[in-house]
Amino acid sequence: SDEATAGGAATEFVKQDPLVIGYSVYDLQNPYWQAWSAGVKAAAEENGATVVVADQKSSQQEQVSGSLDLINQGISALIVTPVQPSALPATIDAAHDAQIPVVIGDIGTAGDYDAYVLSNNYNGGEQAAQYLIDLAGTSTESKKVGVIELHAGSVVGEERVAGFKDALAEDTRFEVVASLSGEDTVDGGYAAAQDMLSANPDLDIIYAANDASAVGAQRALETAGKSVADGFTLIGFDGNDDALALIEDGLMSATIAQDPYGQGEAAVKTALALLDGKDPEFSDADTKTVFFPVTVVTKETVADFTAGRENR
Amino acid sequence: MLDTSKAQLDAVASIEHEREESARRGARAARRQSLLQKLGIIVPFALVLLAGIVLVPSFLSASNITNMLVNGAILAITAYGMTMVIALRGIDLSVGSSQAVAACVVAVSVNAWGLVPGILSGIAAAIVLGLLNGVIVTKFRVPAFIATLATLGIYRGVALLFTDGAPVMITDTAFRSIATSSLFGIPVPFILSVLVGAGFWFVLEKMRFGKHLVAVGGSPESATDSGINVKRIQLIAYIAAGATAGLAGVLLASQLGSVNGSLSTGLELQAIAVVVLGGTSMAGGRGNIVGTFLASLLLAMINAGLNLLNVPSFYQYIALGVLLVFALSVDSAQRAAVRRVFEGRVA
Amino acid sequence: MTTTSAITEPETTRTAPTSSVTSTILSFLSHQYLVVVVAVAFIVVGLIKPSFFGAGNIQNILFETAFVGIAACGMVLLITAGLLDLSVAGVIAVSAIAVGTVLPYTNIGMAILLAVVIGAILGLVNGLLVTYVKIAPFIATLGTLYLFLGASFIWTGGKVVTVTSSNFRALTTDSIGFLPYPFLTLIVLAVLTYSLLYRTSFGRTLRAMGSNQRAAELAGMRVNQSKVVVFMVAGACFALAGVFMAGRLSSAEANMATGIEMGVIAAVVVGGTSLRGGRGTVFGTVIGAMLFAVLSKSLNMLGVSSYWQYIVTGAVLVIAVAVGARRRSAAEVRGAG
Amino acid sequence: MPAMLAVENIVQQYPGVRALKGVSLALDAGRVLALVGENGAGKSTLIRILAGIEQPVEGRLLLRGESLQLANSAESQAAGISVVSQEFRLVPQLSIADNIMLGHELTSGGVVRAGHTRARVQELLSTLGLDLNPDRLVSSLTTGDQQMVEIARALSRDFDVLIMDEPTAALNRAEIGRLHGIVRRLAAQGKAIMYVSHHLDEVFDLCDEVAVLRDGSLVHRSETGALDEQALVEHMLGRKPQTFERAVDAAATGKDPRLVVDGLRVGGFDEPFSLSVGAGEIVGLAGLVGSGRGELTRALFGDRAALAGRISIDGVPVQVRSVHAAITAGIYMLSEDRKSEGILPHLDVTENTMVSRDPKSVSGWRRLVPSRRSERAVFERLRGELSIRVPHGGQLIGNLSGGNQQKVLLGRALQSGCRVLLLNEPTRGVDVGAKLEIYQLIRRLAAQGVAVIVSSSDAPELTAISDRCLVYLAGRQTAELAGPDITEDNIVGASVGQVAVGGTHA
Ligand SMILES: Nc1ncnc2c1ncn2[C@@H]1O[C@H](COP(=O)(O)OP(=O)(O)OP(=O)(O)O)[C@@H](O)[C@H]1O
Ligand SMILES: Nc1ncnc2c1ncn2[C@@H]1O[C@H](COP(=O)(O)OP(=O)(O)OP(=O)(O)O)[C@@H](O)[C@H]1O
Ligand SMILES: O[C@@H]1[C@@H](O)[C@H](O)OC[C@H]1O
Ligand SMILES: [Mg+2]
Ligand SMILES: [Mg+2]
Repeated sequence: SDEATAGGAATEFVKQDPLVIGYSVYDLQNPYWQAWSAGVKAAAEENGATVVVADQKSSQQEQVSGSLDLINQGISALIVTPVQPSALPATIDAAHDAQIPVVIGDIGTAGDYDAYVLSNNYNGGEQAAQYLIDLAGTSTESKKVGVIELHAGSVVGEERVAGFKDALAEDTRFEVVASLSGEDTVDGGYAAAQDMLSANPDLDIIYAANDASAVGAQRALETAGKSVADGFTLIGFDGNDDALALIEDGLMSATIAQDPYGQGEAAVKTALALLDGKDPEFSDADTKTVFFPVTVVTKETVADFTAGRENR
Repeated sequence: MLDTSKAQLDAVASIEHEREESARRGARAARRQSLLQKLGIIVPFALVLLAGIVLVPSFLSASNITNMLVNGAILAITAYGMTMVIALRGIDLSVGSSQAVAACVVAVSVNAWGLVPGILSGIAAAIVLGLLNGVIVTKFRVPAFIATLATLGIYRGVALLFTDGAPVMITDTAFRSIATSSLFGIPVPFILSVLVGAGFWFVLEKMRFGKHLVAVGGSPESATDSGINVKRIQLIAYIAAGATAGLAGVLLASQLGSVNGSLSTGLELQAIAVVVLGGTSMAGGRGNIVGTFLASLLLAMINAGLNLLNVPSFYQYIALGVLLVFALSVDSAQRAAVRRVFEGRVA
Repeated sequence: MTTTSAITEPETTRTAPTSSVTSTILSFLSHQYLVVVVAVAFIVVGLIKPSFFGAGNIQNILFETAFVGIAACGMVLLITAGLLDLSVAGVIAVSAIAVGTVLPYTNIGMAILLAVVIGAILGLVNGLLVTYVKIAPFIATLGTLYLFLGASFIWTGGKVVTVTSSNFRALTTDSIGFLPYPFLTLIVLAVLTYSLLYRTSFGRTLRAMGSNQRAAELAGMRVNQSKVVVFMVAGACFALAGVFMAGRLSSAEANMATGIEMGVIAAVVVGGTSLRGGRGTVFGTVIGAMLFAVLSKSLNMLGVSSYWQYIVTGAVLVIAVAVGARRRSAAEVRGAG
Repeated sequence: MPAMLAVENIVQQYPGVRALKGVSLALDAGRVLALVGENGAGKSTLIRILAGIEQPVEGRLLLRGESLQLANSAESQAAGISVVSQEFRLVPQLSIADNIMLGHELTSGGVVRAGHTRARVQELLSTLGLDLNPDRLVSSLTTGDQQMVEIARALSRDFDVLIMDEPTAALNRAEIGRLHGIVRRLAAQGKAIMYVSHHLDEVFDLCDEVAVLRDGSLVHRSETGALDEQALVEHMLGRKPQTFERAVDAAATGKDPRLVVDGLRVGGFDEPFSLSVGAGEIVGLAGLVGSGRGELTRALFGDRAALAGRISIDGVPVQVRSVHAAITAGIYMLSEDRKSEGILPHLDVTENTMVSRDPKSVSGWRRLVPSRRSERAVFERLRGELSIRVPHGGQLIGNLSGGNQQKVLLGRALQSGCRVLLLNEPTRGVDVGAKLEIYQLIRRLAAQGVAVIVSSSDAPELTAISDRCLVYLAGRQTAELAGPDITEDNIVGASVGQVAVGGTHA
């Protein structure tokens, strides 16, 4: 990434008039990314810029050619949330040739990017594990854990699961007895949880790597006659509205809330800073990273958390 | 020269004997034909079931059996309509999207107007979508593949716009319990799939419509020349496909309690797969509802089995692939065997 | 008409050539029709959004056309022969991963060759399953799709294989003028495919078995053999598409082409090839691939919102083909079941 | 009183072909009108129009004097017109019963009444002398049986006009006799009947009037009594037919055996087949449906598994495990089933004739990349020799008339360069003129040393060309006729089980 810095320094960015920002997004069918682009739009508006969005529809090809579409229509800055980080370099070079700065939004990076707004997925996994450990407190009884992964090959998915398993490995009370893919969807999460519960009727905990699959899992619990109310623990990831609602109703234990909206805003601010030659205020300058913490939201904290979201 | 000569009288007299000969051989051939059609899926089905019972812990647990029956049933219902469409040489790639629309409409309208109107409007929506498919195919003469590929996109867009891309939680507990409750210990969706399946079987095997459907699929020229209204048959089949996708969508919505515009993406491949697995030929002219039903359960067993064994997702791809291929190779092996038996060779 | 024509008034013989010319023109037009659609779409969008005519965008279109088109060249052969292959995404993944893995150790030529060979081998698997295990192509190749994807995941451990060789990237993504190499490759491949299908006896066998397999067998054509071979040829085409995609994504991974099979089959069918086999239009296939590329680029350039893109794409598809269908309906094949 | 059904100035135009050039014709109640003409004259086109399958570009139809519009076949049937079409309109996946009742099923509330249907069909079949199980799938029938089902299908509707397009092309003499009986009865009941056939003896035997189409125009119409076969043929061809006298090639029968079949057991037949055919010899196979002629030729061609037995060519034993094996061994077969086992609908006529072309006849790489020029040349030659009526070599074969399709397939067989040629119903649907030319060709081929087996249900055909004639009955050989003994009566007699006593019969 030091060669990244070099390249970054070398390129001169030009701010066109009218000021247009391009956002190439992972998949707008997913509420998470809807929130992300909402953040991008809002921040752009504040700063008198307009936004053009290209939806990758979960396709790596579309990621590349969609980003190029944006570059090809005279934008001043490009924000990309990549389906496939490794496919970024070509896009970034093309952008730089057009003197356009590139901000990577979440997921992962590669090549000569100018900024990276990161949601710390590995750490999110760790926090989920820590939440369980704290919850267990001093009790010595061992607990069976089921993990619902994201679709095979998902970069963030693997980080979230890795962080979770690594952190939990140190505590002998917890045993991961099942780890299945929920395909990032409600029905996928439902099926996975269903089968985990058939295989391990005495399961105590399910950690789902995104909220969609957590919502599915919650429904599977209901069907299997289990519930958070009588001691089962269900943790999701993302902080989507429907998950938060379930937490409020006490049907889900917690979710590892990311702040997609905030990330979107930050991405725009960083891009504008780069254009104006101002300091982007990186959390970590060598990796050009704007670091975005993730927070555990539980029944206790959910009220404040949602309130916090409302006031913007 | 064709005067009724002695020879001809004899010919007429003793022709009966020849007929017996040929009828014997022909009847045997007919038996072979139908046997090959029906047998198809049963053997692989039995084998997988057996493997499940032997190899997979808690495969026979009450909860797993229920899950398999319900999941199999929901897939089967979608596939019934697909069976009809494929039997007449068509295809419906839009089932997944239609199902999503139906599920979303149900969710929203159950929340708004309650159980019954909600369900009805959901299925109604799907029927309209099926009708639209039928119209595009028959009226605008667009090849089924393209027509329904197009509506696959259109309906998906409709579902997403309708829900604004946001998930819809279903509050009505009565509705949520449809898919999860049972009668006499049998899950309601499964009972439904049996009833609907029986209905489709009856229509295909016993009713005029069924004969006409097979004719259209087996030999469109013959069908038209026989004065059959081909377009009408096609229209009805596509409506049926929409309706079953919708009904399955209702059950899915009830099962999940929460729906969204991306529901059932990629369902078309699964549905077609079970139809073909069930012994319905994509060349048209042969619809096997029972096969479709069994194949759906087979797929449900495979998916559940792999998960119960906690097979990592990477390896699940391999396993699913192998099992699909295996299922049909067993089928073709047994076809070969049966053929040998009938041709008098040792099996 | 020799012996009999002695007594037939010359009329038949006269009308024959002239009206057969008009009929060929008609059928020609009905294929050109799609070209018109693409051209019109291209120009109209360009007038609304001038940057659409920019070299960058045109290249972008040609790239997309190339990936789908190259694979579709293989697919059109299969469909003409009455076959089908759903394992495209799997073949692309495996062969692309292979390229990415070996590139550091060999020269580009060898790497590409390897990919194509692997594609052919995977095609062989499909061919054997369909021909000798006698599994319906749809299921057999759906099964191998999962097999190949699973293999890719396991091979890479779900990680990405990055393509570092800048030469390889250059070779796969550079252009002559505004014509990208992959697109030029597509043109060459299309010409080869056409010749194979309509100039060689192998191609004749493919069309014959797609038209009436039973008759083709009784005519002594090597139907089984040809089935296996055509699956291998198609596999090689898919692999070639994979090579270029790996270049553009500068990486290879199991998910790199998921879902592409529908796009590929669609390009073939929209191009005017019937899934029932017997006849295939290679030119139409290329145009079909181009239609989809132009469409998706147009919608992005016009800033059509994501959900509406699903709807507009479908609508355009239906309308385009519906109008075409009316013209083509004359050219139906009698006696084709 | 007006004619039951009349057409006036009917014109039909296909791309490249003017199939009907203003034909006017009337069918009267109670009469049987024969419609004859060369292959491609326009008979079936006219019939497709009467069946409502096609609409003419000009002209009008009159039913009992009232003008009649037929938009589709449903309307034609509603108007009381029932048609036996030349190409069967059967659905292989449906049972005999379902096929016969297709489009007018016996139902109550949309549900097919199986019992009634079976009874109704059973009765129909027995009037036709068929005791086939109505539940059998049509796909399992021989061509002969399929033809009968197609006829039963037309008879199953109530009609005033019955139109039969070459109904006897696939039938043997006994079945033909029975069919004629039925047709006469229907005529007596006052139905108007149009009967298309290339068997002129039928025309004189059965029909009251005869109309001749030549190249799309009506060139003659009269009472059948008013002219003789000779004159009729001249009307059809527009010239004197060359005659074909059967040159009993004494040498041929003497020649050493080329094909020797010894104890070939075929599934479903108790007795094994054994025969031998000399180089240059033409052996005819006769027999009723179920005789096994079909299976025998299929077994020899590797298309049906032989369970036991030896086959040798020129003394060399050959294994025919597959069709391809048979072809490489020098055997070629022409199937009796033109539509489903013959034509390649998407290929043009030239390609259709070339698909079995003898590789030895083309040089090395040309086998992989055929020369269009040479293929066009070869096709042009065949087109002349077989008088195939087609505007140009690029025409799709599906657009040819039935008889012309048959000629193309025969041309295909002639190109195979085989040493043993198995012909099933070689001239099915071929007109008289072309028939003779085809016999000449077969002879010429034999003269080049090819061993020819002709399996035919057309006894006159066998008497015309075979040097030797084997007659089968349910897989048993009941007679071997040679030279002067090869007479229609002997063939028919033997095919129903009476051993022929010399040539003296009836
Ligand atoms: N769909 C078509 N397209 C082009 N030409 C056609 C088509 N149908 C028929 N023809 C031509 O019209 C002419 C008449 O065909 P038709 O089938 O009526 O002849 P036919 O008298 O029935 O001959 P046969 O005795 O061989 O059955 C033939 O030259 C045939 O090639
Ligand atoms: N492959 C088959 N499948 C089913 N039935 C068959 C098959 N082959 C023959 N048969 C039955 O055996 C009987 C005899 O068939 P075969 O081919 O010997 O008749 P054929 O002598 O050729 O009569 P035709 O002259 O009508 O062809 C037929 O009635 C048919 O029903
Ligand atoms: O949480 C997100 C998840 O919902 C989506 O499926 O993949 C990207 C993640 O950031
Ligand atoms: Mg005819
Ligand atoms: Mg026969």
